[in-house]
Amino acid sequence: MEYTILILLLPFLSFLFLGLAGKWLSHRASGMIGTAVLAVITILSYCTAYEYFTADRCADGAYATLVPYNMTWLPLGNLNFDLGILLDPISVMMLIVITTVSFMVHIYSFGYMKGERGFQRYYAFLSLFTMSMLGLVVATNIFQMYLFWELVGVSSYLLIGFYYTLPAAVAASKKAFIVTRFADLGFLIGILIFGYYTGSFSFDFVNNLQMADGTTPFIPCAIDKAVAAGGFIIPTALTLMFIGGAGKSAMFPLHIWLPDAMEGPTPVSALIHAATMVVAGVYQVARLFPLWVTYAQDWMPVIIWVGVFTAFYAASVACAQSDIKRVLAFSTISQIAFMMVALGVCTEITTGHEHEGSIGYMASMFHLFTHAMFKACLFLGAGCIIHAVHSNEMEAMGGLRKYLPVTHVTFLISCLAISGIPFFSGFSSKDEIITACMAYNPAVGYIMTAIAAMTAFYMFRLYYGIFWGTENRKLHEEHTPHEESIMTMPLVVLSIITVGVGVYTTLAGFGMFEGYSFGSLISADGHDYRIHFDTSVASLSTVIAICSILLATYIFKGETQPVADKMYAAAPRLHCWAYKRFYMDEVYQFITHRIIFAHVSRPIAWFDRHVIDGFFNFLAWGTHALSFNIRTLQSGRVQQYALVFLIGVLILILMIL
Amino acid sequence: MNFLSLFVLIPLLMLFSLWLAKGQKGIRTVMVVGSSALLALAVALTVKFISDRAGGAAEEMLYTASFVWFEPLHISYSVGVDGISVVMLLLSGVIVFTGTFVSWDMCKEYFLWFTLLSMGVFGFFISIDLFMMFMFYEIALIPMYLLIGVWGSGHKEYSAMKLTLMLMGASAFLMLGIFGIFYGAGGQTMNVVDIANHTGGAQIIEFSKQCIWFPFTFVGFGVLGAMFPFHTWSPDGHASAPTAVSMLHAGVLMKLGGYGCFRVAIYLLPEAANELSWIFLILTATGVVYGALSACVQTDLKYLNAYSSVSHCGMVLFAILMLTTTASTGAILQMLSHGLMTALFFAVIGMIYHRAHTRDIRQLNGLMRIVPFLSVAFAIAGLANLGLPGLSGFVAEMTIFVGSFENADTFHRVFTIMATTSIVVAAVYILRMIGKILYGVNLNPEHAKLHDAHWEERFAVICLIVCIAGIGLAPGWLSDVISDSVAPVIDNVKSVGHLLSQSNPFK
Amino acid sequence: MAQTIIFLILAVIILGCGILAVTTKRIMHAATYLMFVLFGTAGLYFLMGYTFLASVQVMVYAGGVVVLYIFALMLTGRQDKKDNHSVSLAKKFAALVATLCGAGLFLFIIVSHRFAENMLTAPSEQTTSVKLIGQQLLSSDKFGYLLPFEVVSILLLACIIGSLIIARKR
Amino acid sequence: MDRLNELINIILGIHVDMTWFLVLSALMMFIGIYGFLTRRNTLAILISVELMLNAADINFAAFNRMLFPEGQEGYIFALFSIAISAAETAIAIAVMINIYRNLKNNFVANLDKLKW
Repeated sequence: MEYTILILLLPFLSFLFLGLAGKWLSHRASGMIGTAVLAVITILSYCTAYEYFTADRCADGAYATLVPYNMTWLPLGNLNFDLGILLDPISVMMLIVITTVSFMVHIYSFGYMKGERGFQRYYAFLSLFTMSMLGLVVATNIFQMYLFWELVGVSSYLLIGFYYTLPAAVAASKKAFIVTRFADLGFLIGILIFGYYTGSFSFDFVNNLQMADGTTPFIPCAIDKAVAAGGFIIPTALTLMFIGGAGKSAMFPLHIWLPDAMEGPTPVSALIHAATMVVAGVYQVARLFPLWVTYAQDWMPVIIWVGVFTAFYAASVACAQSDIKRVLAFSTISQIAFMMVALGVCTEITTGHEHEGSIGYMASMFHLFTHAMFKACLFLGAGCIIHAVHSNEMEAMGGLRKYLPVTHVTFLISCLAISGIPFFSGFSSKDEIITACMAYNPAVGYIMTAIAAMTAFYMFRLYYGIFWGTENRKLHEEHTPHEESIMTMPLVVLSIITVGVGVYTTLAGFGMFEGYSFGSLISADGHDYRIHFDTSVASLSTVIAICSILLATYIFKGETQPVADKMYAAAPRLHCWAYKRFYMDEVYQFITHRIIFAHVSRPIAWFDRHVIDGFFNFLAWGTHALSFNIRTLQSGRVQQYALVFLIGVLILILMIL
Repeated sequence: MNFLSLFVLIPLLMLFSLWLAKGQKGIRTVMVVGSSALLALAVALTVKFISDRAGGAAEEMLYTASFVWFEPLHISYSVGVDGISVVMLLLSGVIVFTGTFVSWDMCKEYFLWFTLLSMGVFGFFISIDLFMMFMFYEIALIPMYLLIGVWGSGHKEYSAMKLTLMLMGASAFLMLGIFGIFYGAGGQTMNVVDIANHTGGAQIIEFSKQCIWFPFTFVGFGVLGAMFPFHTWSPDGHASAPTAVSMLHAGVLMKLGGYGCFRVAIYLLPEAANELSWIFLILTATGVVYGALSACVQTDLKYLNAYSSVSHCGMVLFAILMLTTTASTGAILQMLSHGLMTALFFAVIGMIYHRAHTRDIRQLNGLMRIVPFLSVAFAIAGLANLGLPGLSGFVAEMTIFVGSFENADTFHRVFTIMATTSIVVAAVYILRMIGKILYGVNLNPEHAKLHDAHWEERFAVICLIVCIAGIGLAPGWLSDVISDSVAPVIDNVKSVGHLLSQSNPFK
Repeated sequence: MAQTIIFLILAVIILGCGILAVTTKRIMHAATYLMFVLFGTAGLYFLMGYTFLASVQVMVYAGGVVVLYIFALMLTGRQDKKDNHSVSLAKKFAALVATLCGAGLFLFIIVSHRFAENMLTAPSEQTTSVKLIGQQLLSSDKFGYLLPFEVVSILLLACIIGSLIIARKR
Repeated sequence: MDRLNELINIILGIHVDMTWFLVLSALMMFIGIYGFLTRRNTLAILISVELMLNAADINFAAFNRMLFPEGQEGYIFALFSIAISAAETAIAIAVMINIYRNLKNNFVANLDKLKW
């Protein structure tokens, strides 16, 4: 499977080509080049996936982990900084997710970005992002992951700031980069600790990987040595790395960059800030999961509770936002938190029906997959809407179902999916998560169910606000909204995936037929694991979701919304707080500008100019002053010289005496 | 005559030809030919060095030659290179080459001093005699005064004076240190390798003497390496210097500091390095964070970059003091990387200043639309500065951090973690700067019609970017070359003692 | 005895006129007092029996130098001949103190060394003939002073030329 | 009467010795120095210098006469010294005349152009 290296190289070359030669290419040509390259790597990824999943399993029934390619990029003393490709079920799944969504976004952008200045640059950055994200997921070692992690950060920065003449976009891009960078500091320190104590950065924790030619690709990883050096070392390293993951995956309180990141072009939001980059944190935890579950079981509640709180917080904020992309952004935060929680509640790695604790891992990855599809669809749908009405605000919308029929249908499908209605993909994955939570601790399970209900509520609030509700007729008559086929085509593809996966997994889960399901491909230890729904959990969550949808219908569907207005009137402060995202941004603003800048940086700069530099200037001044004063000895008066000379001679004589 | 001496002879020839050259065209021809020859020589040396090392040449210094120069004081003209000097020579070659293109419109006298400065720099890196090193160091320093004082901008006389006085003060320390080492080792040889290996009549320097001369030597070179708190010449000096001089100064001259600290202070005084490194480690780690935080609130682009240099160069000395092979390799990589990226940064800032006549962040907006080439170069320089993977900064910083982590005690851990925070702060100030000056909409009508870079400027900038990206994408060979040469020094240090000294109260 | 008396007389003349020469306000008077001092010095040389030296002293100093002074005074004539813009009292006092201290120190040194054993004999007991002086000045043997002599000659020549050049009107 | 005789004897017993000359020249020297320090007119200062020179000459002669009567060094040195002082005076006076032409006075306080 050596061709997998092309999956990384092609987008990189495309980035270089479009970045350097883009100036001389037409919009169409550069878009075509970018899309064509992506089409190729999408096909390559599917081939890889097909080849990987159809290959024979290992003797113990698990999928083999392959390293088709590995090189030492930078020797670091006893350690090596490798670059390579590691294929295991989750990385192969991520390849599919990334290339699929990215391909859709590339096609979609033809319509969405048409005529934008910097079209070539846009496609170049998309290629860069795709390359980095693919590099991240196929990383053979944690340092490679960090390298590409930084690269996706910077491509996200560049793409959020694509409209660089808008101050809001510039601020948002800066914020996204700095916040994630701050979190990455934790990641880096975690890597350093891990690398130092285990003597390797590799993901092959048990040292059983071999290259195709039978050589061992990595420096062996000595986990036991690290454990012997101190039981807290590996958990500390993992927790620090989790901070990095939390930053990338927008976990509270490092989530603040994600809603602002919506200033970027909408396809970018769909690709980076919904489907791929933001799940890097989840992916990282999943990648390190064997370590978590073996050595840091006691620290996993950190993941759970950060996840639970974030899910709740984001869901409640999402209920009050009026910018549709912001609603989707908070919904993303909330859903990623679901994935985190699912990983946190996974308490064992051995799969099988007698090992209930192992569902979480699979559920999380499953949700990652389904969420990527329907959330990308939602974002791209939102993009169509924004493209049609030229506004992000719900005020400009309402009643759009007449003008945008395809968008309407696909949006509704995705909303149903995220709400967890049976026969849509979100149902299967979310249900698994709640099952896993229930198995871990019923309290967590019920909280997550409630949050799932909130999800259904705010998603349908959004849906009704856009497609039903009070229509902004004046605006729509001025400028009739319409949709373009090149933009709706990806929506259709993504919703077909959503429905298809949903129907298949729902039927399989209810035991309609015995076939492969998601768990067959991906599970905590790579074994075949068939999903079966726990009927009580499934029915409970379905009923609750339907109730929430009905409630949202009742409140938001009509032309006038008396109930909603009354609710705002009843709790204006709560609404305001939720609308302002509970003032988390202001807190950060305060910390960075008022404390770090005003009370650390400025004093240091002042100190430097006045105290340290002042000291050296003082030395210079002192020398000058001294010279100035002693120069009067050189008065030019002969008699004074003679007197001094005489005194000097007398003193010398006295000394000789 | 050893072929390494060409590094000194070519600038001498250039000086002579410049003297004879007539007209701007003649001057440019001389400069381009000369600096290309230097660059070619540096590249050839690198290739030859790598192939010779691969062919089994295992001496510490290759291509050594020695001619007695002043018998009574045992001063000889000794040259020789190891991997560290090779990469430093390569760096100097690149910077001098690009610097020539950046200062395209300057006059003959400027180029005379510029070439003299280059000669000092090249001479310093090929010397392995303490006195020759010191002499070339001084040769490199003096032209700086004139280059800044005459062709600078702003408070140029003040800055030039300050820079020269502080560096001269440092070289006074350095001279004491060098003579201390010379006499401490028995006063029989000034050859660095001999003193380090106790050959050629050199004795082991007593521990107590080492502890006296180590601070002198380290501070002497450290001032040039912008060691906190002796860095204040750097912001003023860089802000006032003409573009190419800033490049050469930050890109190469400051590297003399780090190189000297490693080659003289650490190499020749290993026991004292073990014993006293903690003091300087505190200073440099402070400097790393301090420089970065100061940079956050600067409003002048050059000041900002100068403080960022304080931070990055602090990282060099910090890594050297960690006294592990990996960290020291990282330090050399960082020197290389910082040299290139800060040269790029200063070059682009200079070009922007040349056009917009201001370096105030608050007065520049929306340059991306007006001068796209410069803006992209600026952004790349910024991203390299904040350690973006794929560019050189990342490689160097990661090597340093991994190397620093090899010291497992709390003291070193705490300071390592402190130093890592600088990469976050770097992101803050770089993005703040990029956001303010490149992005947004231009509000100043005077800036609306700025023209983008000329061909020679483009050429220089592209050369630097290619080097930065080259190191960033394929750092392995460099790292090998460097770590082979770093290892003997560090082994020397490790063999005489343990890093946790008795005098460190924080251990 | 006679020697003592003559010495004392000469000493009084020298010291008295010396003090007057440095304290008098009028420079012409100072030059005159200087002449007496120079004569006194010549007298001392006579007392020591150095007759040639004494006559040179009289000729060169009293005859040449003092006349030169007087000419110079006349040439720089229009200023008042007094040196009455004298320095401040404090400076004078400081100079006096320094001088007295110095003199005290010197006298202490002189007295505390045993010079007193060397008595002055009668002038006739020690005569140095002019012939001997002449021979010594122009001889290049041991104890010959030809080289210094010639050097001084050149010096005097240079001095003549220098004075002419410096003092000439442009 | 005895006392007078005694006194006369004592006085007759006093002989001029080395010390006398040295004391005299030292006093003369310091008189000259005092003059040098306090006079303002350059000519007056030159006069003080002559005093000092003469004091030195006396010493030359006296040392020669009393310590090494058979030698001629001090004698000849005094001769040279006289010649040199004559030369010096000539030059100094030429300089002063020149200064006077430029400054219209001869005060040493005005001659401080050589300061710092």
